[in-house]
Amino acid sequence: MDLNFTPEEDAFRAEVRSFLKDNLSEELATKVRNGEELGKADIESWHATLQSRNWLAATWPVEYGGPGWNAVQRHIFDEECCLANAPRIVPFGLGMLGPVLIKFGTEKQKADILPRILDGSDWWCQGYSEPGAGSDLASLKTRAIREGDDYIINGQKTWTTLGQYADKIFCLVRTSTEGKRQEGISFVLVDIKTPGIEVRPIKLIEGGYEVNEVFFSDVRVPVSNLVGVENEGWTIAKFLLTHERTGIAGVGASTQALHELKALARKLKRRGKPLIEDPLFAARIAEAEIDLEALRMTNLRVLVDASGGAASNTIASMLKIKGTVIRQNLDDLARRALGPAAAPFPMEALAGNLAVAPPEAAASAASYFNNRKLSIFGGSNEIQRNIIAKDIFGA
Amino acid sequence: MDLNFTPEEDAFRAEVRSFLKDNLSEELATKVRNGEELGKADIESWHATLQSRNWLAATWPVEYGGPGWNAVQRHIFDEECCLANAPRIVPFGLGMLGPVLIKFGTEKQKADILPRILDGSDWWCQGYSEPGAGSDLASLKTRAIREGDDYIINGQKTWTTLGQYADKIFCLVRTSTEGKRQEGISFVLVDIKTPGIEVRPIKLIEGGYEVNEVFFSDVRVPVSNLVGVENEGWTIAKFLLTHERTGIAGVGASTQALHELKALARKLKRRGKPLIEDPLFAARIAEAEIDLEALRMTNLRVLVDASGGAASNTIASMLKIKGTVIRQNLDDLARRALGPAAAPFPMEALAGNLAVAPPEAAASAASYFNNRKLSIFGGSNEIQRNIIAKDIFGA
Amino acid sequence: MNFNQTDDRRMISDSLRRYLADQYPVEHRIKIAYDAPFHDAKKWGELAELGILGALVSEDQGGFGGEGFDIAIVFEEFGRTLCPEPMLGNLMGLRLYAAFGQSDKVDAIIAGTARTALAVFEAEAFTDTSEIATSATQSGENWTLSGRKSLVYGGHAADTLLVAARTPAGKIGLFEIEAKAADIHSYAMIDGGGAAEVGLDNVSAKCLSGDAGETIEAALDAGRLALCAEAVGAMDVLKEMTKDYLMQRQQFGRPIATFQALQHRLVDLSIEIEQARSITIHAAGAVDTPGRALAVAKAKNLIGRAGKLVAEEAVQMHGGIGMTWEYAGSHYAKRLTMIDAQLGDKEDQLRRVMELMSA
Amino acid sequence: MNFNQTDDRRMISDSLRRYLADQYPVEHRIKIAYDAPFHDAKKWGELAELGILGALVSEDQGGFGGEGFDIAIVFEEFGRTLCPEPMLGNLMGLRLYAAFGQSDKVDAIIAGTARTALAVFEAEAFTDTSEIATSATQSGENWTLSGRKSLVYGGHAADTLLVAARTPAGKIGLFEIEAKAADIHSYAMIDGGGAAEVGLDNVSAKCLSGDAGETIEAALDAGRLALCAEAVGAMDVLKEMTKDYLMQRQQFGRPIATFQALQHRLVDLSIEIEQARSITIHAAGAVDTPGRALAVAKAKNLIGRAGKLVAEEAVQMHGGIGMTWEYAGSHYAKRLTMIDAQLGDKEDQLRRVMELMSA
Repeated sequence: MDLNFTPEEDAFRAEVRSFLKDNLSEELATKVRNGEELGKADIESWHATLQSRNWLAATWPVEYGGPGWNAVQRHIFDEECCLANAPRIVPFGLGMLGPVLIKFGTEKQKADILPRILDGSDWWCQGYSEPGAGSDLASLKTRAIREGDDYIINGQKTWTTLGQYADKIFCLVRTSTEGKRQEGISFVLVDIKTPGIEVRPIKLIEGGYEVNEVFFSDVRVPVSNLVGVENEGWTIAKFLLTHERTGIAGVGASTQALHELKALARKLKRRGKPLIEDPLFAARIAEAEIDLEALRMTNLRVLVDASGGAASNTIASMLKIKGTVIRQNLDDLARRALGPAAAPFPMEALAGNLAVAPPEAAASAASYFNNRKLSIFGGSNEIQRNIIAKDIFGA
Repeated sequence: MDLNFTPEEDAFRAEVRSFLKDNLSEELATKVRNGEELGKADIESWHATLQSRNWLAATWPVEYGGPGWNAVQRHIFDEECCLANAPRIVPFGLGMLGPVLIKFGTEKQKADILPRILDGSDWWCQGYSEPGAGSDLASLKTRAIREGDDYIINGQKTWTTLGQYADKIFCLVRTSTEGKRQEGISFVLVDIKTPGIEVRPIKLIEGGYEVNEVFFSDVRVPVSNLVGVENEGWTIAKFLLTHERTGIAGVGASTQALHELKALARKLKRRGKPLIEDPLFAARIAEAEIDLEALRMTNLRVLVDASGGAASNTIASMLKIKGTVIRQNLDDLARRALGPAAAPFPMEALAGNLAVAPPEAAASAASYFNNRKLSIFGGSNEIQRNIIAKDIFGA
Repeated sequence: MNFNQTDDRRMISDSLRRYLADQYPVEHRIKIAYDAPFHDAKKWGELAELGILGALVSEDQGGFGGEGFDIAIVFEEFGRTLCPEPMLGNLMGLRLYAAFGQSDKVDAIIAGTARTALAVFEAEAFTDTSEIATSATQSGENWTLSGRKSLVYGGHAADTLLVAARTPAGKIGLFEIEAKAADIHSYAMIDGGGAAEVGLDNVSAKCLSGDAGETIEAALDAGRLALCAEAVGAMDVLKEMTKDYLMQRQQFGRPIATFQALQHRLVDLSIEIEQARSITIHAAGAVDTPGRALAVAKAKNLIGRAGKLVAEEAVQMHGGIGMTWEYAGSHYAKRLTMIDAQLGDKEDQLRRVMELMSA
Repeated sequence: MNFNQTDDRRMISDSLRRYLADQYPVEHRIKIAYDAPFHDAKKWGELAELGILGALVSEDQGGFGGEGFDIAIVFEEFGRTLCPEPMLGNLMGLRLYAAFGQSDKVDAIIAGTARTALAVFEAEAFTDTSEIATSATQSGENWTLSGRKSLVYGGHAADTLLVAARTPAGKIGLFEIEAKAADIHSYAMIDGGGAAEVGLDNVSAKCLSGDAGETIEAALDAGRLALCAEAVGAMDVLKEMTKDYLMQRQQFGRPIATFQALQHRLVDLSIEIEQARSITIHAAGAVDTPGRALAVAKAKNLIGRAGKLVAEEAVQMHGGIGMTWEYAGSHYAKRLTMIDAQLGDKEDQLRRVMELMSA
C-alpha cells in the first residue's frame, strides 16, 4: 500500500499546471467557472491549444499522435484541467471515434480521419440513441440498406450532443433484422452535409441548447465508411461502453465544484453570518466532501489497477452511479446556497445594474437542472444498477 | 374542512385520560416507558382493568361486549393510552379472533369463545406464518386432513407472538391442495394443550423472547373448530388484513416516543450543553416531528373517512410503510442520543451502583433492534409497496 | 372533524380548475411564462371575476373567504396548471392591505383593477426580516425609502409595492410606494413567471405601519401556505404524468412500469405526496391560530423535501424526455424544485421549527 | 501509488484469517461474546503469538508494524468473524504506552502477558475530551484519581488501565492504574464483547504525562481507524450473506434475488461498501500524517452511514430470519450499527470535519 504519487507523477502534475497557467486565458476560465455556454470557437481554440503540446488526444497511443499517457497520468491531467476551469474536451472524435478507429479501422480510415480529428478539421458527433432506444440501445431501428457500393440510411437519432457544430457523425445502424437484436447492427461514418440529413435542436429543461435530433431520409453513404465488420457493430458499441471509463466518476469536475461551493458559502451571508457557519448547511457540504474523498480513492484504486489491466464493468458502473449522485448533490447545494436568487435565468440575473446573484453562481440553478442528465445519459443509473446486479447475482 | 374534534370527542378524551390517571399504576407505566418486558400477569391485569370499564374490546359492537366506538373514538383511546404509557392490548383475541368470529363464527362459537376472551380465560395466539411462507402467506404448507369428525394437523407455524402464554391458537391450515394456492386454506381453532403441539421459543436479535415456533404432529382437532367454510379461509385472512388498519400507522406510540426522545435530549449533555441544543441532532428531531405531524393528519383523514366507509387498502399500506419508517427513525434517534451508553444490555446497563444509562433510556438500543420487526412482520414494507403498486398501475 | 370542502369552496375550486384548464393549456403556459411580461396580463380581470382574489381575504375585510383552506384551494389549482399569474405577491399584499385597513386598495385588488406585490427580502436577508437593511426616513409627514429589494414576486406586474423597511426606531415598518417610482428590473424565473429587483433611492412612500414585523410574518406565512398548496397540485399532476409515461414507454420488450424497482420508487413518491397533502391541510387549518408559524414552517419543510424528491425522481424515471423543454413534465419538475427556494427553503423552515420547538 | 499489501502484511492477514475462521466460528462467537468474561480468555496468548499485537506498533517502539495499514488488516479480519477479543482497548493502550516510552509494558502486551485498556470518556464527555471531569490530584510524588469513566472497551479484561484525567493545571493528563484498584462494573454489549464502568475513588496512579491530550487524540484516532476497518470486514460478510439468502429464498415461486427492487437495493449497498473500503484506505494512509484527524473523522462518518444502511437493509431483506438471534447475520447487523456509537458517532465525526474544514 502506498497512496503517494511517484515523483514522476508529481512532476507531471506540475508540468500540466504550469502549462494551464500559461495557456488558459482568464476569460475562458471565467466562462467555464461561471457555467456559461461555450461557443464553437471557444472549444476549437482550446483544442488547438492542447494539440500544440500534443496533449489533446489523451487516450491515443503515441504512434497516432497521442501523448501515450497511462491511466494515472490521464487522471492527473483531467484533475488539473478541472481545477483550472479549463473547458472539457469534446469527446466524440477524441475519446470515442479515435479509439474505435485505432482498434477497428482500416489503415486508410486511420490515415484519413485521425489527423483531421487532431487538427480540428472534422468535428464529430455521435448517432447512437433513438427515440425508442435510449438505455435499451439494442432496440435501435435506423436502417441502412445496401445498394451497390452504398448504404441507404433511413431513421432518426436523438440526444446528439453538439450536433449543431458537427461536420461528421458516427452512427449505429441496423443492417440486418435477422438473429438476436444485438446482431445486425453496424458502425458507419456519415458526412453530416450529405443530402437527406436534417439536424434539429432540442431545447433542454433549463433552456439551453446542446443536444439535437438527427433525421435521415434516404441518406446515401459509401460502404467504405463502414468501420469493422458489417452486422458486428455491437462489438464496437460494447468496446466504447467499457473503454476508458475511469474518467466516468467525474472526480476532477466534482472537486472543482466543491471548491466553488465552499467559496460561495464563505461569501454569501445568512442571518448576518457567512453561510458556511450555518451548521445545517456546513454539515451537508462536509458530507459531500466526505463522499467525494471516498470516490476519489475508489477511482484511484480502479485507475491504478487499470494502468495494468482493464477496470471491471461493475466498478465502472459504480463509479458512474456514485459520481453522478455526488455531482448532482454538489449542484443542488450550490443552487440552495443562493436561495431564491438562484431562480432568475442566468443572463437575466446578471443583466442591468441590479444583478441578482454573483456571476460565478448565477447559473447554479441552470447547471443543477442541466446536470440531471448525468444520471440519465450514457446509460442511466438504472441500467448501471442492472449491470452490477447481473455481476452480483450472476443472472 | 374542520380539523377540530367535536365537543363530544373532547369530552371522551377527557374521560379516557381521567380513567387512565386513576387506574394505570405508576409502576406499570414506568415499566412500559422504560421498555421493560412485561410479564403475563402485567398484561392480564391491565386487560382486566380495561374490561372493568368495558373498554377492552375496542372494535367490538356493543351486543358482544364492546364499547361500540367509531374509528375516531378508537383513535383517541389509543392515543391517550400511548401518552399515558399504558401497556398495548394484546391483539390476537381482542383485535383479531373476536372480529373474525363476530363476522364468520357460528352462534355457538360466538357464545362459547367471545366471553372467555373478554374475561381473560383464554389467551389466544396466531398461527399464520410458516418458515417458507412469511410475506407470501398463500404458500403455507401446514396440512389439516379430515378424519371423521376431526382434522389431523401436521406442520409448523412460526413468529407466533407471545405463544408462550397462550391457551389457544387460531391457525390457517391447508385443507385441500387443489385449485389456486389461495384456495384450500381453512381457518381453525386449536387448544394449544392438544397432544402433538410443541411451542419453542425464538430468541430475537436483541436477546428478547416474544415469538415462537409452533410444531404440529398429528394434532387432532374437532371439525367444529373450523371457522367459516372449509377451504375458504383465505376470505378470513383477507378480512383480517384489511380490518381496522387505521391503527396501523402507530401514531399514538410514535407520538409518545417523540415526547420521550425530546425529554431525553433535554436531559443528556454533549460538550457541556443539552443535546437538544446541538443543531444537527435537533434538526433530526424536528424532521421526525414534521413527518409524524403529517402522518397524524394522513391517519385522521383515513379515520374520519373510515367512520363512514372503509379505508382503502392502498392508504392503509401507505400508513404502514410511513408509520414504521417514522417509528424506526425515532428509535434510532433515541439510541443515538445515548451515544455509546446505548451499547450495554438494558439489565446490565442498570445493574450495580454504576448505572450506564438513565433507566428510561437503557433499553433504547434493544428497542431499536427489536423494532426493526415493524417493517417486516405483518406484511413487510416490500409487500405493502407491491400492494400499492398494483393499485397505481392496475396490474 | 371533517375533511370535506364546503360547497362554496368546491364551487370556486371547480370553476377555477375549468377556467385554468381552458385558458392555460400547458403549451400556452410554456409560451407566456418565460417571456416578458411573464404572464398573460389580459387574464387578470377574468380571474378577479371568478372571485379568486376575493377568496383570499375574509368577509369583514372585504372579501368572502380568507381562511387557510381558501388560500389552499386557489393555489392548488394554480399548481395543477403551473399558472404563472402573479398571484403570490397579490395574496401577500392583499392580506397586508386588509390587515392595515386599506379597504379602497383591498376592493380594487379584489376587483382586479389594481395589482400589488410585497417587497421584503434582500440579498443578505433572504430568509427572515431581522437583517433588513432598506431604510425608511421620515421628514415631517413624508417618508422616503432607500435600499434594494430582491426577488419581489409579482413586482414586475404591480401598480403599488408594499415595502418592508427599517424605521428610525429600528422596527420593521410597512410602506406603500408607486411601482413606477422605483428602479425595477424584471426578469423571468427558470421555472416560469416573473419577479423583480427593486432599487429604492429616496423613493417617496406612505407609511402603513411603523411596526409591522409580526403582520408581515403572517402575510409571508399565508404565502408559504399558498406555495405548499401549489406544490401539492403540481406534484399530483407530475406523478400522474410519470405513471402514464411508465405504462406507455417500452424497454426490453415491455412497459417499464412492469419493472419492480421503478414501481417501488413511484410508490415512495405517492406516499410522500400524501404526506405533503396532509401537512398542507394541517397548515391551512392553523394559519389563523396561534400555532400558525410552527404549522406553516413544518408544512413548507416537508413540501420542500417532497417536492425535490418528486421532481428529481420524475425526471429520472422519464429519462431523456424528462430533460426536454418541450415536455411539460420538465416544467413541473422545475417549479417543484424552485418553490422550495421561495420565502425560505426547507432548511430555513427546519430552523424555525427547531427554534419554536425548543422555545 | 500502489494498492497491494506488502508480503508481510498479507502473511499476517492470511494467518489471522485462517486462525479466526478456525477458532471463532460464528456459533462459538455468539456463545462467548455475551456471557462473562465476554471473550475467550484462553485465546489471547495465541493471538499474541500470531504477532497481531506486535503488528500494532512500530519497530522502533518494540513492534514490527504500527502503520495505519497494519491496524486495518488486523481489524478487518476481526470484523469478518465478529471476534470479541478486547483488541480495541489494547490497541489504544499499546500506542499510548509506546508513545510515552513505557517499553516494558509494550513488550508485555505484545507478548500477550499483560492486557490494558483506555479509560477516557465519561457520561457527559462521550465525544471529546474537553468535558472530562475525572480529576488527578498530586501529593508529593503520588497521584490519585477520582471520578467515573464510562464505556471502557476491554476494561473488563485488563490488568492496567490508562486513564485520562484533568490535572491541577487544567490539562488532560494520562495516568496508569492497576485495574483491581478501581471499582469495575463489567458488562456485555448488545452487539457482543465486553466493556466496563470504572469508578475511581482516590485511586493511586502513575502519571505518564501531565499534558497528553493530543497524544490521546492520536490513540483514539487509531482506534477509530480500527473500527472503520472492522466495519468493512463485517460489511463484506453481511453483504455476502444477504446475497446468498436472496438467491436461496423462494417467494411467489421464484428466488427473491430475481426481484429488481431488491437487486437494486443490494447494488446500492455494494456501492456504499466500496466507498467505505476506499475511505478506510484513505484514513489508514493518513493516520501518521498531519491530515490524520480530518481523514479519520471523514472515514468514521462515512462508515457510520454505510454501516447503518448495510445493517438495516440486510435485516430488512432477510425478513424474519434476520431478526433472530440464531442467525449470524443479526449479530453482524448489530455490530455494524453499534460500531458507529464507539469513539464518537457519525455526527460527532461530521462536526470534527466541519471544524477542520472551516479552520
